[in-house]
Amino acid sequence: MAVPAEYYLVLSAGLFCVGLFGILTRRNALIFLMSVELMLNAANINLVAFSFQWGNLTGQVFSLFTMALAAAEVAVGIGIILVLYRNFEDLDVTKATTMRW
Amino acid sequence: MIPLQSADVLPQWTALAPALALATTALVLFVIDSIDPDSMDSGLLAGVSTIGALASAGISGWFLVAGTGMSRTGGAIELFGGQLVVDGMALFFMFVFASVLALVTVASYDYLEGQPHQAEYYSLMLLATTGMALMASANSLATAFVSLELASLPSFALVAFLKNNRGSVEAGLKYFLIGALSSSVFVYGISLVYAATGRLQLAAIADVIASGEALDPGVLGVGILMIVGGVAYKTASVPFHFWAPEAYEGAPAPVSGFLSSASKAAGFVLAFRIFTVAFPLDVITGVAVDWGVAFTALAVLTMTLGNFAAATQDTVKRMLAYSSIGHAGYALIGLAVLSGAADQSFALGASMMHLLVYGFMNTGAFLFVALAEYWGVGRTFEDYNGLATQAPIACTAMTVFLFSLAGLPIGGGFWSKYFLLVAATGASAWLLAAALIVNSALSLFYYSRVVKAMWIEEPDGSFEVSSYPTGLYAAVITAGVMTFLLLVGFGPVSATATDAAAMLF
Amino acid sequence: MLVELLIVTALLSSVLVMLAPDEYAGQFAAALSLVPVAASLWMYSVFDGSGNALLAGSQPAFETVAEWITLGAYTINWHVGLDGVSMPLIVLTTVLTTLAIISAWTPIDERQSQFYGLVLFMEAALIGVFAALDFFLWFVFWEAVLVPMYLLIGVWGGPRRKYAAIKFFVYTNVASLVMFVGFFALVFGLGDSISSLGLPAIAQALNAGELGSLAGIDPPMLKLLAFIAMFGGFAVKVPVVPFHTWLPDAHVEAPTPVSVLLAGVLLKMGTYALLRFNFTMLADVARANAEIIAIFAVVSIIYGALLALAQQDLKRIVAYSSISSMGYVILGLVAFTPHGLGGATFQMISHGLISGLMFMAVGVIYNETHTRMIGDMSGMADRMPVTAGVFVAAAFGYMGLPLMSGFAAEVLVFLGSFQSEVIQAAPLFTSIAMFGIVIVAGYLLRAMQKTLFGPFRLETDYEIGRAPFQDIAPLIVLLLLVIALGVAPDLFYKMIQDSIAPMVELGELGGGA
Amino acid sequence: MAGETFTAYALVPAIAALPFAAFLVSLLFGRYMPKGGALAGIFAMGGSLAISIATLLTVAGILPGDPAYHETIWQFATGIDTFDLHLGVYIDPLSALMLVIVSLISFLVFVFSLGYMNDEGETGLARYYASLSLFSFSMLAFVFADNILMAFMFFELVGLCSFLLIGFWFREDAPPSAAKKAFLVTRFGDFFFLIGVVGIFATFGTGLFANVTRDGSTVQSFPALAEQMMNGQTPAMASDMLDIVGMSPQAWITVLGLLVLGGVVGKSAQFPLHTWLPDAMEGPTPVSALIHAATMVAAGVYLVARMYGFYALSPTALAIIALTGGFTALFAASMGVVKQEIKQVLAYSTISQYGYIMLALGSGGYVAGVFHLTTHAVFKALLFLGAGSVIIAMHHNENMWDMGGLKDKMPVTYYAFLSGSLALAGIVPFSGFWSKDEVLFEALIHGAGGNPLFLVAWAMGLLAVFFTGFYTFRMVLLTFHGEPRTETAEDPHGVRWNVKFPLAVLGILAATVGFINMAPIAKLTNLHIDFLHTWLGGSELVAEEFGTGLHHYEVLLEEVAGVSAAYPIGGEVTTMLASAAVSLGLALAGAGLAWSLYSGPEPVEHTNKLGGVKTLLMHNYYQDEYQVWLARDVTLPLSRAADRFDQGIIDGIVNGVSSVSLLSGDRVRRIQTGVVSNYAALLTLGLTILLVVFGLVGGWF
Repeated sequence: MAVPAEYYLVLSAGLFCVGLFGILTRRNALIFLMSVELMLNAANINLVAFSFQWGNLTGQVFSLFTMALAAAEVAVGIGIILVLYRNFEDLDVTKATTMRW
Repeated sequence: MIPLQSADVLPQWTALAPALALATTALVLFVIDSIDPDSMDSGLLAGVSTIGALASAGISGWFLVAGTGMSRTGGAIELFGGQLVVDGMALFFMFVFASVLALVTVASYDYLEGQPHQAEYYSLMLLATTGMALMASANSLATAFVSLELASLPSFALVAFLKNNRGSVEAGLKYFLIGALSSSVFVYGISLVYAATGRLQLAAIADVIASGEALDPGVLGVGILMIVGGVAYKTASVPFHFWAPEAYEGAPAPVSGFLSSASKAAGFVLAFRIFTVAFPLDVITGVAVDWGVAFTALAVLTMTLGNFAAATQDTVKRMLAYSSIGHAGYALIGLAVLSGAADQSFALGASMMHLLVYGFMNTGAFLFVALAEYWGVGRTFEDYNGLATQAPIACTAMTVFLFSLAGLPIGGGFWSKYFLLVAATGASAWLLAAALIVNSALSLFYYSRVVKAMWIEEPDGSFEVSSYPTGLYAAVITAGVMTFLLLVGFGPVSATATDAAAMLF
Repeated sequence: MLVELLIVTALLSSVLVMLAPDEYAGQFAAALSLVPVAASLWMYSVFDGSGNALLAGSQPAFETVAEWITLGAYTINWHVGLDGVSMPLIVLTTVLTTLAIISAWTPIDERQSQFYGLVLFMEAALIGVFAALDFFLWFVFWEAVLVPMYLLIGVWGGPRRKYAAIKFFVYTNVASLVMFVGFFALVFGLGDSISSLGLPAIAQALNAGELGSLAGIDPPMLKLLAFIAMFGGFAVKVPVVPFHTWLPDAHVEAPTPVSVLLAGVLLKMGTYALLRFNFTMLADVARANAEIIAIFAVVSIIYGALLALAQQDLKRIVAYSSISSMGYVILGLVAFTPHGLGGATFQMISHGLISGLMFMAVGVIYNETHTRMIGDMSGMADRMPVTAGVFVAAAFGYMGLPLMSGFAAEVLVFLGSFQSEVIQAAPLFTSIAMFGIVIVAGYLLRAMQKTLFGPFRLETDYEIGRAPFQDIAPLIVLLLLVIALGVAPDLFYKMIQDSIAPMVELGELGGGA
Repeated sequence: MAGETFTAYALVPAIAALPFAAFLVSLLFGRYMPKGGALAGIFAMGGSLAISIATLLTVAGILPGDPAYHETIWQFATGIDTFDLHLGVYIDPLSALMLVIVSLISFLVFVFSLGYMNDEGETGLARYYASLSLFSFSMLAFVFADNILMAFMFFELVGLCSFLLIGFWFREDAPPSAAKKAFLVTRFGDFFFLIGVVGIFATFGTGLFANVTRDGSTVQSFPALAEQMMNGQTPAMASDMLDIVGMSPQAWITVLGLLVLGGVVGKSAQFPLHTWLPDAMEGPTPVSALIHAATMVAAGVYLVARMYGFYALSPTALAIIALTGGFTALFAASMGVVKQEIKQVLAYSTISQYGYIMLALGSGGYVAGVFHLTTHAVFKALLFLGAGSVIIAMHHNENMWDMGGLKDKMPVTYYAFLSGSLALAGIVPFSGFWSKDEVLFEALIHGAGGNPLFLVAWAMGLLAVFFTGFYTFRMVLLTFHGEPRTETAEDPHGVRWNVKFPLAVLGILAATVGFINMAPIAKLTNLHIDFLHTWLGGSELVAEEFGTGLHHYEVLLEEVAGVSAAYPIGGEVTTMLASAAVSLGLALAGAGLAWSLYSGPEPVEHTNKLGGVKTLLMHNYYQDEYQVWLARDVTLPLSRAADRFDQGIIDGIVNGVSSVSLLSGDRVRRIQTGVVSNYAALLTLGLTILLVVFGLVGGWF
């Protein structure tokens, strides 16, 4: 066991934060989507790493599910982003503000 | 009583029949769609969906009466190696989802008149409900996440269903973005809990924590709070509620009703099970985090924000959206008071009852909005002026919904709201009780604004109700009658919910 | 089953009237409402209850118990029954409802079927409030009253009706919630000693000293806090100064028949609940804080009367005077003497009739003149002699003229409170309270002098004539009732005494807390 | 007792019931009846008078029956573990006498009203006769009331009737205003009375005036219980009450007595609550006669006499009664001197005369008080009816300066009026002389017996005699003598039998009724012709069983209240004669002064000679002004201030709470900016706060 488990936690946390940072700072819907993918993968790192740590495969299997769902999410997301572009002629998520308060 | 799912009567897997009925109906709809993709025959689609929904509701109701998965018939039925569980609570919520679905599909028959892609609409709805049904029986964090996504992804599409309507698209976008963010928070939380315990199955997690084998409490604690975040998103609770006002306002009104009632309830059932089974208070307190405190804070903030923001809205639909946030706050009381409750199963049961009643009265209210949209009545309170002179029956139903939402004894909302107050009092949660009182007063104010507009104000004559859509009317009136009947016949609901909740402790 | 019959009849009538055409709704509603009147009078005549329905050794009349809903460890029963306190109130409710319906024939000229339907619905709820012996059942009816009242004020009211209706609605609902929390704190404090939410069970357990602590609050403190919450809640309904401000607005804006019911019956819900809850269940707390409660009562009496003196609107005058009159009820209750408690209960009935009478009389004048401002009219007695005569009779009834029910009620309250050993300086409080009878004479005489007497003067573009018979008839009936009860208070007072006598000693030994 | 043989007592309730029936008949059918319902009233009052006389004769022992009678007629409110309230009849010499007076005067007033109202073509006659009947009903029931609560009830009803009758001409401005004032001022007095009633019930558990037998056991009256309390045998209930109020029996009895006195002062128009009475002249004149002679005003002092056994226990209360009476007698008489309207003069004379009655009762002269009550009832009714006759003649002009010379044109009225005036002024041998003289005599001897306060009151009363003589004859001279000063006075409207008949009856009575108690003659001659004294002394039954006899009072006065007699001028007879001579002298002096000033054919006003005093008197010592000031400039502004406080502060808070809620609601919803990135940021922020707070609390870092 070369790398202590805590390091994976730090790595995944870092990745999670990068994703979060992307969400908070970027306005492009596609980049928003990518950032979410980063965050999901941060979870995957944990799951895979600790699956090994605890000696069961549950985590690894679950990470496969997560990836599949991430893909599905992207599919739905792209669809929504498409209609967004059609209606607002922009991919900027901050432009769609017809409803507020 | 002989258990229904004993070897002699029915096989074990049939306990999932309500969910299976929904899934099957979704597939049937796909088949219909593939046979005739351009069909605009909404009658067939809505009919099939409704039949599926009613079948699901019927089966879950039958199981509830028969005692499937209840302690009196041998306890919860675990399926697929404990990944799913069917017990009273699961069936209770399946009944809620299916009933709401049935109302919504009936109403959609008129609402979607002339819209393309109806088959997709109905199958998405059925799939989302299937996801919710699975959420109700999810017994592991893995199935929880998967079913949550199964419920969420169709919902995103449903909200954005009116793809040429800017509001609908904007709502879909916001719902989707916040939803994606929240689910990544949720799954990250799951990964942290897995990191700390090495388990995903709920009961196993509790065992590990209880045995003291868990890793760093900080990791576990952060994981739990992130799971709190995940369910807060699904239940539209502060601070994960931001999607809700826009999504409910922008979405087609039947979808709003569906989401704000069924989807919210699904979030709650998930929360009930995860927190009482995986992180029981007696195990978790002192080790990682007393989530009761977290939920108390969220409950107070949620009901306050929801009601205060609702009080000054200009449009009815958005007011209902915020009120829906407020009701999430009420339902959270059940979780929040568990630590101090004299009677835990009653406290949790009160939340369950509230969600059931809420399923009818809130869906009904949104469907009335759908009716108004169908007639082309405007969105604001003023636009509803004098509506009662033209549609007295629908307005009576709407009055029942609103006053029931406000907790007046004209609908079942009275019981559930006061039961929640009883639960808060019983746990000596004075803060929650006080918040409930203040917010309830405010809610009375804004709900009665609609009543005032409909009944008291003079119509300005700007519209004429020309037709009375059968489907919408049927749905609204059914919801109204159900809401009223729940006032009189609340006994079985109360007993079932309390019994079902008791199994979690 | 007779109580159920009453409620169901009223509910069914409500539905039927709602479906009736507007032109006949009034007559139809009046005819249907005679059924509860007859039934309640018959019940009165065969009434065989004894004792206080909430206390041990009692035998409520027309009692039924059936299991309904479970609330955790408790059962919510359909439990109704009448004792000497509730029976008169039910008669009051049915009679006043019918008279209010008749008095609505003239002023209500739109959406009649809805109006009368709501009135009948409210009647059902009011009967329920007075008959229920289970907390939650009672609470259902208690809250159910709000809905028709809100609509009745809101739809058929005056210019500021929306403001008044919402104020009434929200204010009284908040009060109910506060009261609710206080009550359930007690229920949970009682723990296992009760298994249902029946009011008798709770009252008896509390008086037997079964109360335990709740969340570290020891029983005496818990009782006090619950008392405050419940008193506050009911004080809004009564209303007790300073929780009264919804009342004048509600009265002024409400159409007259609704004012009649609001003042005549709805306010009694508050005092009835005080009697049942605070003064029966927590009698020891009431005794221990009798002076503070007496101060609330006296302030209500004097302050309410002073406010009435400053008003120009006839309805506002009567509204404020209702606040004043309800103060007597509180004073009588807190005295814990036979005549105090009995007089207070009798005052509920009496004030119900007299304030109804006053509002109706004001309404009849308003129907003809379309103004209620005393500055606007003068010498109305010249044009409306019969109305004026009844108005004078009503006003004197309100002032406590002997041989009218108000006098009997007030004198009994004073007799009871004067000799109270519960209130320190009871004679002083009573004497101050009695000054109310001078002020009430002041404002009512002033109102009469300015509106009824003097040379006739009112600018109208039509001829003001005599009021139609249908307007006058309910007035006469009420007046006769007021006189009958004033001459023979024992018609109700005997059964009231029978029911409140067990309350006199309540809480004397500290309730075991 | 009852049921064995028929006695007049069985009919006693009918004394009140008959006028009540007349009230109902007049109210409901009056407008369809001839004479507007007057006949119903006349017949009813005739019946009442007959039964009253029969009752009187029974008490006197002339008709068969006991000399006193009690019956509970109506259970009012039943209490459990507490006292009951009931209505009952109590007949003893006092109430029997008063019943006759009241029913007689009422009867005559009804007859007179035919002339005053019907013949003058008034409208609203049914209402008039109904009110009048109700008035008689209330007063008669008040008189035979057996307990103080019943007395209070009918006392209040009397107030109602006075309101209705004073405000009879409601289409004008002044009468309703006067009616309101009368009711309000007396209500203010009744406020104290009610406290007293409630206090008496709360202390003694009964309000009975006399010890009676009910259900086979004796129930003691409250004066009897109070007497026991003074003797140290405090009943349990009373001692509880004494503990509550923290007073000695003596002090508490005094307080209760004075509280009841509040009602007396109000109704009997004693200072300072007399202001309503002159205004009450706005009512029809027969009503004034009824109010002043026999009903409302008499009710007050009758009440003192009725519960004399209670007052006799408290020297303080007695002294206050005497002083109030003496002061009022003088005070009112002085105002009567300058009035210009005939009814105003009579009004002030009424106040003054009731002052005498109070003076008598206060200073221990029970018989004198009742005597003056009797004579005054007769001569004041006469004077008012006489004035009414004059007013008819003068076409409802009441100003005496517009009259003059009516003597020859209306002789019946004149001679009757003169008889009444002589009685009022106290000229021998008219009735007023005998009674007033006895009043002053009693005050003098009891004052001399060691109570200087009585002497002060006596002095004031004595001085008032002079003023009385003056204003009485000023009135007579201005009205009837001299030359007619206006055209109306030259050709007055004639009056019919229905006016003359009551005047004649009363005129004769005014001259003669004094003979029932000629105390000075009796003393001088040792003949037992002081019939009233004997009458009120009552039989043994009255004195011992019921406890309302004169001798009992005298014992109480002497032993408990310490009122004793002394004769400053020689013996009893000489003192009595001296006293009579002085008062007669003063009356004659007053009359003489009036004669000298106003006797000529063309009398002129002399009031200006009084200078500043005239202004003071014309303004009635500014009593009205300060009471109006209290009502209009103190109470009303106070109520308006309360209203502003209520609207501004209390309601302001309520509305403020709702505004603040809505405002904060409006702020809260601004969080929802519509920009999804902000949502994500806020969501993250929320989650971070949650993590940080729980992390810090849980010690994860």
